[in-house]
Amino acid sequence: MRYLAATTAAEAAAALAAETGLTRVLAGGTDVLVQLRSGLVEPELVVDIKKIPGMREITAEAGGFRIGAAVSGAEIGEHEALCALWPGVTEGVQLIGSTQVQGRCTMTGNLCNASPAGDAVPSLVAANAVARIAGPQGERDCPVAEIPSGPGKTTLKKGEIISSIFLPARPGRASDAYLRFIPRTEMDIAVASAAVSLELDSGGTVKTARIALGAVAPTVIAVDAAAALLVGTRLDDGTLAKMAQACEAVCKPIDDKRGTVAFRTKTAGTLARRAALIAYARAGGSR
Amino acid sequence: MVKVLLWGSLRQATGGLAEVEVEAANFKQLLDRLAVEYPGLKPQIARGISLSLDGVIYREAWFTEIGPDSEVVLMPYMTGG
Amino acid sequence: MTKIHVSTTINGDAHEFLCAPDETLLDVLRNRLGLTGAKEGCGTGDCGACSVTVNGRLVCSCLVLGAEAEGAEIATIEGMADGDDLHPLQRHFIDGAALQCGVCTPGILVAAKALLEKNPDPTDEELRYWLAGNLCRCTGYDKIIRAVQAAAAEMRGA
Amino acid sequence: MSLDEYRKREFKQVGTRVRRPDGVDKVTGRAMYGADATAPGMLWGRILRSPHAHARIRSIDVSAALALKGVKAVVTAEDFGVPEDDFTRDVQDNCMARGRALYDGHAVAAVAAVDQATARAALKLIKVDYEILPHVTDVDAAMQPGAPVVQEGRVQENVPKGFSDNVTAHFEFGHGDLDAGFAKADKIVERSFKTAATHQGYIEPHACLASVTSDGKADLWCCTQGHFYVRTLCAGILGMEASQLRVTASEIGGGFGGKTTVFIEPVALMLSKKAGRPVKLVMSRDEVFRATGPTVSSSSDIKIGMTKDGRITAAEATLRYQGGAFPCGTTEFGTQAAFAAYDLDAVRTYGWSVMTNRPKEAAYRAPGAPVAIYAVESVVDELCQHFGLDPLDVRLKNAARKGTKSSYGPTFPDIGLVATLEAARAHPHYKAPLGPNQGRGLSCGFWFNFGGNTCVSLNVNTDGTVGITEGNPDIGGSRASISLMAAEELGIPYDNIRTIVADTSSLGYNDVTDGSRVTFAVGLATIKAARDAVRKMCARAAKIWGIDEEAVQWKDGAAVPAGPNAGKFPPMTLAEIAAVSAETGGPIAGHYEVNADGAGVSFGVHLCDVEVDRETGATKVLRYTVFQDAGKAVHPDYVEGQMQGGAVQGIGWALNEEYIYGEDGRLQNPTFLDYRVPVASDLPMIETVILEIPNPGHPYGVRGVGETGIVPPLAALSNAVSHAIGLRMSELPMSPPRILKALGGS
Repeated sequence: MRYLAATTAAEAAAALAAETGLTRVLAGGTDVLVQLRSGLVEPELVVDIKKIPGMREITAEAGGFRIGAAVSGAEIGEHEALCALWPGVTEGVQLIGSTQVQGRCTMTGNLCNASPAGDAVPSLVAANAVARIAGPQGERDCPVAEIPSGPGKTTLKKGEIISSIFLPARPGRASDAYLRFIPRTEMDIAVASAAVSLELDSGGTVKTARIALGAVAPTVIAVDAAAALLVGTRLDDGTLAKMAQACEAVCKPIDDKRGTVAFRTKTAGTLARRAALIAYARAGGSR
Repeated sequence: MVKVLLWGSLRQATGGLAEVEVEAANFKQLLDRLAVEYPGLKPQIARGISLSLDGVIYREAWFTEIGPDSEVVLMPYMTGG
Repeated sequence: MTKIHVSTTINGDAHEFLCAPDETLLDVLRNRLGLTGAKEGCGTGDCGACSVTVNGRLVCSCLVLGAEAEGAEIATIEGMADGDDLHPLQRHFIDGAALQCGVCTPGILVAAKALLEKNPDPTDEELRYWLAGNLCRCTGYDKIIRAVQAAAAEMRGA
Repeated sequence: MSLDEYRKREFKQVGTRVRRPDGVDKVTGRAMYGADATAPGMLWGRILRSPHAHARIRSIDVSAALALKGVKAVVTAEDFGVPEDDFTRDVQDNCMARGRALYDGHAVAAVAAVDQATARAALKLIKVDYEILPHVTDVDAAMQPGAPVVQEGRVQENVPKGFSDNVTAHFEFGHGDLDAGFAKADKIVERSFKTAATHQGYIEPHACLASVTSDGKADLWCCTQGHFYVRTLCAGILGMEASQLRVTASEIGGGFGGKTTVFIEPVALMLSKKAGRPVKLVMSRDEVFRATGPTVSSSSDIKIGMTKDGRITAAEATLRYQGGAFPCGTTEFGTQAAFAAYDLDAVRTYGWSVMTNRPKEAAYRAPGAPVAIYAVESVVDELCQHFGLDPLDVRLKNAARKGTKSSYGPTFPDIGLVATLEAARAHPHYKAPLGPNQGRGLSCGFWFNFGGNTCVSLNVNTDGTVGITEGNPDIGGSRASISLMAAEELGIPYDNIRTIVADTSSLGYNDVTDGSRVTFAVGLATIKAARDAVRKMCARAAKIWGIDEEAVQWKDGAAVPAGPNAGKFPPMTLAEIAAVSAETGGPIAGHYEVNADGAGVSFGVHLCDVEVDRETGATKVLRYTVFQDAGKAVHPDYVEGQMQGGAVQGIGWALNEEYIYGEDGRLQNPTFLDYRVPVASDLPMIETVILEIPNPGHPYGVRGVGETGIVPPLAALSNAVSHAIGLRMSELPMSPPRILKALGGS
């Protein structure tokens, strides 16, 4: 294995493109090092992107924020303006691993690890976040929702790395929330998760809604049918129950050591309902 | 003679008796007599037997004295975590 | 594998070492530098026994490559006491019997110190969540929580 | 040996909360654990493990590994002999598979190389030709005739016909007429239970450093609960003389029973012997889960009859334990312990030991008792619920006490159960109000405790300080307790004493640190060694004063004339006697060797409040209180620590910890990520109430406290959850999917 601490995105992309063997991009390393340790993954080249300018920065842009690919969860949690604008996204990132893992893990890494259970991903999908990708052919932007293509797989092409993720501006009465279920209170992988992003009108009625579920399908999934049910409502119990059912209807989870199909399905609906209420309250709604 | 209470699954070695009497003044003599009079007990004696004497458990002390009126109960050899 | 030369600062002292590209900071500390205070309990970031700080940030050293230490400031349990003067956390851990076997203790002390530097007056709940990545199998955490709070109170001058 | 009668006394130092002697080392990172030692020219060992649950090993080709630059030795089962006795052979076969891999993770070969990377690379070059065999991992399935047989020829004479050869032993305990008893009952509850296997979960993986020299001498440094026993096992396996193998116990990063045997030590010794260099062998966490320690999993049927006023009329339990791929040494204890808390006229327990294709079970804190008592205490709770009776009243009404014929045979001497139950009833926790979806559970717990082989030396230094040499790894502060007892006996300050754990060449045989024995047995031996030293110091003073030895006695750390007739001499302190020891006959030391008995059984009661989220099945522990009889708490901090630690391990067992096997017989969750031990944020404070009902078998009244604490949480939690959700739970762990399913929510 070779280790390269790239100093520009172009250098990183070129090195990754040129390597014929297995490669890994190292940002926080909280997934990559576990893979190395397991012995199941033996990359020829690991490219550390933390020394690339901008990778560790959060910058305001067009009323939203651009978050460098190597910004750690802890750094995101300490950014008050970002947390105020996208509380669901930032709480999702901050649920990854322990305090120690927070010191290193990144939102982009969580996305590129492409686990359907990644805690950062549902909120990003619900937020319509956009990834900026650097590659051998230059830069391109891509909705976060289109990055994962299956467990452990992404749509990124050889040599491409995500350099940042952009979270757009929000109107006044808008917010989001993320909830996951784990058997303990910390240190687990989500058994099911839900992110809800809402915009309200001045009267507190839902104007737009996005819902994304984690750990219930091969990738994080946006549930537009469920979200549509919320629009035009003030989240009355009947609406929430229907929304939860709509969420359950699209779940296609697996049975494994972390949870059963039935449990994941039921819990995804429960979490979506609870997350919707939190997002609604955060957006200034009152039922 | 000492009355010795056996645990249930040892009864098969004593013709169904849950309590047997042997001549013994200490634990060693007790085990030796049991092995002679009830040879079916030998495998368990080899695996290990502890002794409860008047409610106090002795793991292996051969020369623990046993009085004629003592309560003697056999137990599987004790270990722990 | 060609080894990498790394210059770093550990507990305030300059260090240089050679390490393999895939070698973790934990292995470097323990096997190359003789700093065995950080322990490997899992090697996958799930137990916190290898906690150190890198540039002031609490991390699991098993999830950091040695090569990444280039130019960094690292603090380990070995640097926590000032000579013979134990850090208040260390004293309160002894006085409050907050350790039994002690193998998780270095990681917990490093983690607790990082918390108190950020939040000198944590609630029990904040403290428990902060330390959730530090497994202790002996104590049930009760005396650990009490000892950290006692140290925090002393450090606040309360 | 006659028992050391307890005598009531006022303690000056015992019972105080002194600083432990290893504290500074442990808070500064200086303490040396198993993986922290190095040696000149040291190699790194690594073990190749079976990926199959059950497979015949047709051949192992190590030639490519041996040819790799930097590889210095490869070891397989062929390097070892075949021990004659079953016990040693099982231990050896568990360390290195002979002919057949019996479980996922079973060691099949090992290498020693110049560095870890080379050792890892070498393992990949070893070619093992496996013939995969059918496997079985479930206890009930393994008992059925026709189940894949894990090992042939292991069935004991006590097993009735009609079962699979996996059933290796059968036990029956109890007394009285069950039919008559059940006929008197107003209500009989029969219920079956299942519990998953759990792991001791110590944070320090097994690690050792072995050095065998060409003249046949060997040194072994390892983390273990009992280095003398490690010596016995390793010497037996390697065909060495005990005198040539010196084992030194490192500081130990937790054991809980799991470090009472060997897993890697014989392999490291063999690698070192073949390579001619020291070899360090450290397990990964994955190896720890796959190849060491787990406790039994169980399945059980409980039947208890009760009158409407709460008297138990008859009780019966059938307990089936699987202990992995070798005959299990846990069944008999659980089978004896099941009804220990009750005074019963008619009781019967049946135990079955079963082999499966899982790792060989190792002891785990009160082995066998937690799962048996979980099932019993659940049914007692259900009966209390049925009659609307207070569960503490019912337990008091049926409590075992002095004179009770125990369910396992002996008549109890002084025991602390009633006092413990009364303490629980008087505690504010028991009367505290509960909110919606909350429930309170309680359970009794029991463990036998024992003493065992113990050898202690106590050296009086010429400057008036004292060094104690003992042979039991200190797993939770025992050096502090031992120094305290010596300080009490000698009448000198605690700080003037230092207790160390010596290597196997320094003392006679010491049993493993297990059975909650150390504070009891090593404490007893230390007190006796101190008395031996005191007798010698009195003799020196007598010589100096020119009076008879009998005319001198020891008081407050000094020799004094026994009475006015002995003469008028000022007290001569320990330091003063020590200072002139060279002039009065040479060094002064006390010794004591004993196979200690009379440990005294231990009872505890746990109270627990939980809240269940009915939509997700998640359980939150709100409040937890432990009541336990310690006999005498020598160092109360560490007694509380045992109670708290045991409780939390039990909480983990009850709620989330479990070995999960796939259809392929492979362990699915060999990580701390998915083997879910409780984390700090899962728990409330664990309140403790120490009771002190002196053990008549110890001079200070000490009882072991280490194990009982893990017994009650399983049922306390299960009863609390059952009350909170209004449904009886009967399977552990009560993971959220299981609770939600019971609630019909999924």
